[in-house]
Amino acid sequence: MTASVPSLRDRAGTFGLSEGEYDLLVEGIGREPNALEAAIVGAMWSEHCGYKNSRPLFSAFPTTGPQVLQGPGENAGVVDIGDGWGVAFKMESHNHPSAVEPVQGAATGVGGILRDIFAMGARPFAVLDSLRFGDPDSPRTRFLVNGVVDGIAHYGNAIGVPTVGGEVTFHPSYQENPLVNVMALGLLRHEDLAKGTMGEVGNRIVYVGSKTGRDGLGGAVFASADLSDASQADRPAVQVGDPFMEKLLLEATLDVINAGVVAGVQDMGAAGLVSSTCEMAYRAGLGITMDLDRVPTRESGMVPMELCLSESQERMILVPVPGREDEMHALLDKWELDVIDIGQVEAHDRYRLTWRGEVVCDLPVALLNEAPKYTREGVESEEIRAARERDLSGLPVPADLGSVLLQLLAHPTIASKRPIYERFDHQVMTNTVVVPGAADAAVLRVKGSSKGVAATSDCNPRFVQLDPYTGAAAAVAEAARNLACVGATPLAITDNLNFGNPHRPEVYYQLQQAVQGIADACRALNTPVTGGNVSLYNQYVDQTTGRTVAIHPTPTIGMVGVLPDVAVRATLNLKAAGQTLYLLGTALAENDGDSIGASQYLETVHGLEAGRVPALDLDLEARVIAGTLALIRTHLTDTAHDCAEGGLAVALAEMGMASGVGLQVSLPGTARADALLYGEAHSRVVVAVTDTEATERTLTGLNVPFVRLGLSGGDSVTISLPEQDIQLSVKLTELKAAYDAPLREILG
Amino acid sequence: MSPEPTKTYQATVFQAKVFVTLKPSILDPQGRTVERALSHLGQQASGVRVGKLIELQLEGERGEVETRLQDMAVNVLSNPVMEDVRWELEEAPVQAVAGA
Amino acid sequence: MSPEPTKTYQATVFQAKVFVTLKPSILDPQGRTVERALSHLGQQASGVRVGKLIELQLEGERGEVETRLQDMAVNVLSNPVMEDVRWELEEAPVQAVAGA
Amino acid sequence: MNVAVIQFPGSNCDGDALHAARLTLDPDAQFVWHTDDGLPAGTDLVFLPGGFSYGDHLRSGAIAARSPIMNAVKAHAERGGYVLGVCNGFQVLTESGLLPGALSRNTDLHFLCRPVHLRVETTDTAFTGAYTAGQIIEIPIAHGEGNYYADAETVARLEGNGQVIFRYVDNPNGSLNDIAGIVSERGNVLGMMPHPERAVEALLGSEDGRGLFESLKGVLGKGVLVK
Ligand SMILES: Nc1ncnc2c1ncn2[C@@H]1O[C@H](COP(=O)(O)OP(=O)(O)O)[C@@H](O)[C@H]1O
Ligand SMILES: [Mg+2]
Repeated sequence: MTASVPSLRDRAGTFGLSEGEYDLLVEGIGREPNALEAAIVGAMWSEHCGYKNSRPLFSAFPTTGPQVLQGPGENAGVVDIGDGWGVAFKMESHNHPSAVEPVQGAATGVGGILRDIFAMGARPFAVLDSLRFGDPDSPRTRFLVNGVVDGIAHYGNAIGVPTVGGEVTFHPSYQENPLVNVMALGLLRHEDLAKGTMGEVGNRIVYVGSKTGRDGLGGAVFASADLSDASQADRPAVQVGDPFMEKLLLEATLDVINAGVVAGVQDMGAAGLVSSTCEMAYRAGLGITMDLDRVPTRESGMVPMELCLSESQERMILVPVPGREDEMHALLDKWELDVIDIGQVEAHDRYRLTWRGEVVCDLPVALLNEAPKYTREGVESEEIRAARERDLSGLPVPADLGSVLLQLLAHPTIASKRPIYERFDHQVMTNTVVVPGAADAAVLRVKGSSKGVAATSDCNPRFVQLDPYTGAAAAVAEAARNLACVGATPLAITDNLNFGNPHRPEVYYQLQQAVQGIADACRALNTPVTGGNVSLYNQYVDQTTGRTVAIHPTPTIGMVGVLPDVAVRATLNLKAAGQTLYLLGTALAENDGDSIGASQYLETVHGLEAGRVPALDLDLEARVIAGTLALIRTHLTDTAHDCAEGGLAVALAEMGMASGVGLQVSLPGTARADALLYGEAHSRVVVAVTDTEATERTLTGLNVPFVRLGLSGGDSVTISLPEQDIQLSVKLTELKAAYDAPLREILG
Repeated sequence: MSPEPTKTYQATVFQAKVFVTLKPSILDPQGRTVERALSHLGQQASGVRVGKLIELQLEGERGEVETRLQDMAVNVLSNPVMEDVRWELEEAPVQAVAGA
Repeated sequence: MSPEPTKTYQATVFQAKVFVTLKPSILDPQGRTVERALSHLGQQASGVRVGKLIELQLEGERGEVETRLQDMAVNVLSNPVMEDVRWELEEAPVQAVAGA
Repeated sequence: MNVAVIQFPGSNCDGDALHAARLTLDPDAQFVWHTDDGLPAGTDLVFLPGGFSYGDHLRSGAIAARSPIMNAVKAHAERGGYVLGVCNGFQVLTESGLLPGALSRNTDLHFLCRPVHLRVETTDTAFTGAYTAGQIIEIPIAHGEGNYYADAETVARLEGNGQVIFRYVDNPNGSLNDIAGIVSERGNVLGMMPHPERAVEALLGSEDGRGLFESLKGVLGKGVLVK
């Protein structure tokens, strides 16, 4: 071991460690670390691997339930859907890489999350993508949107996993810092559930997949002395994904898991070789020794720091069942992958690495995996509080409410996402029963079973910005409601917490509140948290003002549900004329002002991001979900759609446009017309039914409030407010023209 | 039009070639796959890298065309985050213009 | 190994470049898109065509390497239905071999 | 009917092809790995599935077309055996010379996944007997390189021989003459970009692809329809 440079502590920051953390490390190992060790600890204690700012908050999450086969802590969570089947699912962000190089950033985001899924022994069978961009008219946004969409298509289409859903929103806070969150689902038989463990003493540690290059290196800014002679310019700023290699890795990994010849599996993700092997050792409660000389390299002259922390894609660690190493190798041979034995599991508790015959790292496994935890002081931003409490009652109601409808449909956040999802193969694997655009959630069948799996991802960042607790809870509620709208029972969530810099009290406040909101909603809706991902420091410096701009806090919720019979489901398009439309849930707007709070309407039409987020009643939400499911499962309806951005009027317009069947409804009440039409109260679902009597009986029995709205039919959307002598009527063709254009234009 | 301007016009059409290659440190999945495939076909090659060759025609005075070509090659035709770029310029035969 | 074979080894590594272009009669949507993008950026170019540049290293005696290269270029690296192909071969600097 | 579904590294509709074949034609349909040098004895139909064989690197289908199993597939086709290439399978067929022409990038350069309408141009083939001539069917496409090209002479020959059996009603990719699927001169090899195997179950939105498989079922016993 080389003697440590005297200034190692001074440059602890370059390894991602504070001076305090450096001291903690010295205390923990009873000596000065060398630079490699400091870097390894820095990587393991980073937010991405160690969750040092977020983990303390997570104790609020409910994580158990009869449906949970695997909770947080493994590569992905797993829920039971019955008949011996489980669904592994997880969401992960690739925000920063996508800002630098959108195609490869997004592509490798897909690759990374898929590896998490098949590392569990599950065959990936669906991808959803939750995307946030800045000003839709700016060239930079167009560059990013096109690149990200191409990247997801490039990877997902090629590997052959359908991209079945997602969301895309546009808001200036994401201008320089887009969000690319990708969720993947995989299907497994219970008995094939794999773990990221090293197993027992004596087990071999086997590296499979691509060779290691100088990619990524944890994104940390290392002093050049710590790296090889390769100049900064030679170090790739971008990791390139290879879906073909990943496809081989996927098949190979599933082959060895299904054959029962591996005791542990883990993908190499953030902080590469180190974090994967370190976590596997920790889960086994054992130590390991690995020989870095055996790591296959893409370039010559690579040094331990690079070998350890490279984030080259498409690599896995496999631990064969003792005695079955040859069988494992034979199975892997078919896929022509690099397969190299790089070390073994030891009885000691050390993370020990050798290189050129010397021990270059010798650290306790536990220390690496037990990052310090920080609980900070959160304080709400004054500015945001003031915006929330702004009195909106004086705002004028626009005279032409019909053109407001067109304006909202043409907002890229609401507009049709067809130009995006048509670039994704959403049908490969022949399981996609409900395709993108057809309903509030995607539905996949499970071959050889009557069951269906539904999935959705949701978050309304404007809500979270103005009220992080309610906004985050509302994201969970919306996800559950979306699943109910296709006929699926919500089972569990994965979350992706995208926030700014947690050292800023106002950001920490948002994080704290959002986590609590998610936890409470998950408890109320019986959807435990099975995993998640944290992406902090999403911020940039505005060139003109010099101010640091944090993104809108965006806790994306990915939720999975089950349909007991996939044939019994609903979609959002009106199926026939003459059906009766009902609104389930929150009554139409009551109190002025507040009922347009935090809405897309307020932002688009009045240029205001203000007001109170509508109150969320989780008990009501649960009843609306139960009511919607009851109507679908008793065949009273096969048409359901929830109300989200743009409120009731936009939801109705979407139901009409999807089928070419129009509707005429009337909204009782004397509340502001814009609130009745475009307010964004939660817990609302529109259904179309034939048997009104049975419908009303069912809803009453379940204590679900409802309003009879009107009838389907005609070729326009006609909404009247009889008590206010207001009527708007717009032809479906005109609505569709407004709705279809914006993304087509952005995507060139 | 008089014959002189026509002549000038012909003299100032250039055929440019832009070669875009991945930076050496960047993984080239395509090259890797092609290399493997060649070896399965019994044809040994190593260090296979797949890049782009962009051909285009530019019109103007040589110095100015060179500046424009450099600008295009660096800022549009290649992605400096991942790629290296070089270019060549030569006067194009007249008929090439018509083919444009 | 003895020094002689090593020397021979070094002398017979060739760097090949294969240029694959679409036949002139074939429409090149990619070229057209690049052309349009350039023109949006105020940069005029015409006749833009996008082809491939495949770089590889081959080892052996020149005549034999040339034959192999031609075979690869014509039979694998290009598709005669749509593409034209040309190639260049030059002795590679020794260090290039290691980087492969 | 005995069906063999060829798997290349990077095939990703192989499972879909097998599933559809088992559902419609042969409950015992089998996978065959690309390095095998022979087909299972008694193979009637070789199904080259969609996907991204070898990552679509170099050219789509190019590397797969040169893999060992393709010699056996060629021999099978020469004997008059049936071959169905869908999407990447079609690309493999053109790259291997079993069908003329080539598939280049969609004119808008983007991958496109959507249901399209096809016109069945002739029912006089082993693959279309169960349809009616001129019938419009809905089958999904999912490709980025489905733009059919061949020189004018070849296209004229294809048209003259009635080898164009599926044509797009609304051309999504720039294919010459709206060509969506062609058969070999003898009629026993079909290449098509749309995915009939994705349209054999009502649950997934369309059953219009069933006709193709049912046609094959019909011809087999008769041992005809290879010209
Ligand atoms: N990035 C995307 N990728 C794939 N599908 C998407 C994407 N964005 C939206 N979609 C799909 O488009 C449809 C409409 O999306 P959205 O407007 O967000 O609906 P909602 O507000 O009802 O959730 C949904 O089916 C959704 O899954
Ligand atoms: Mg939405």
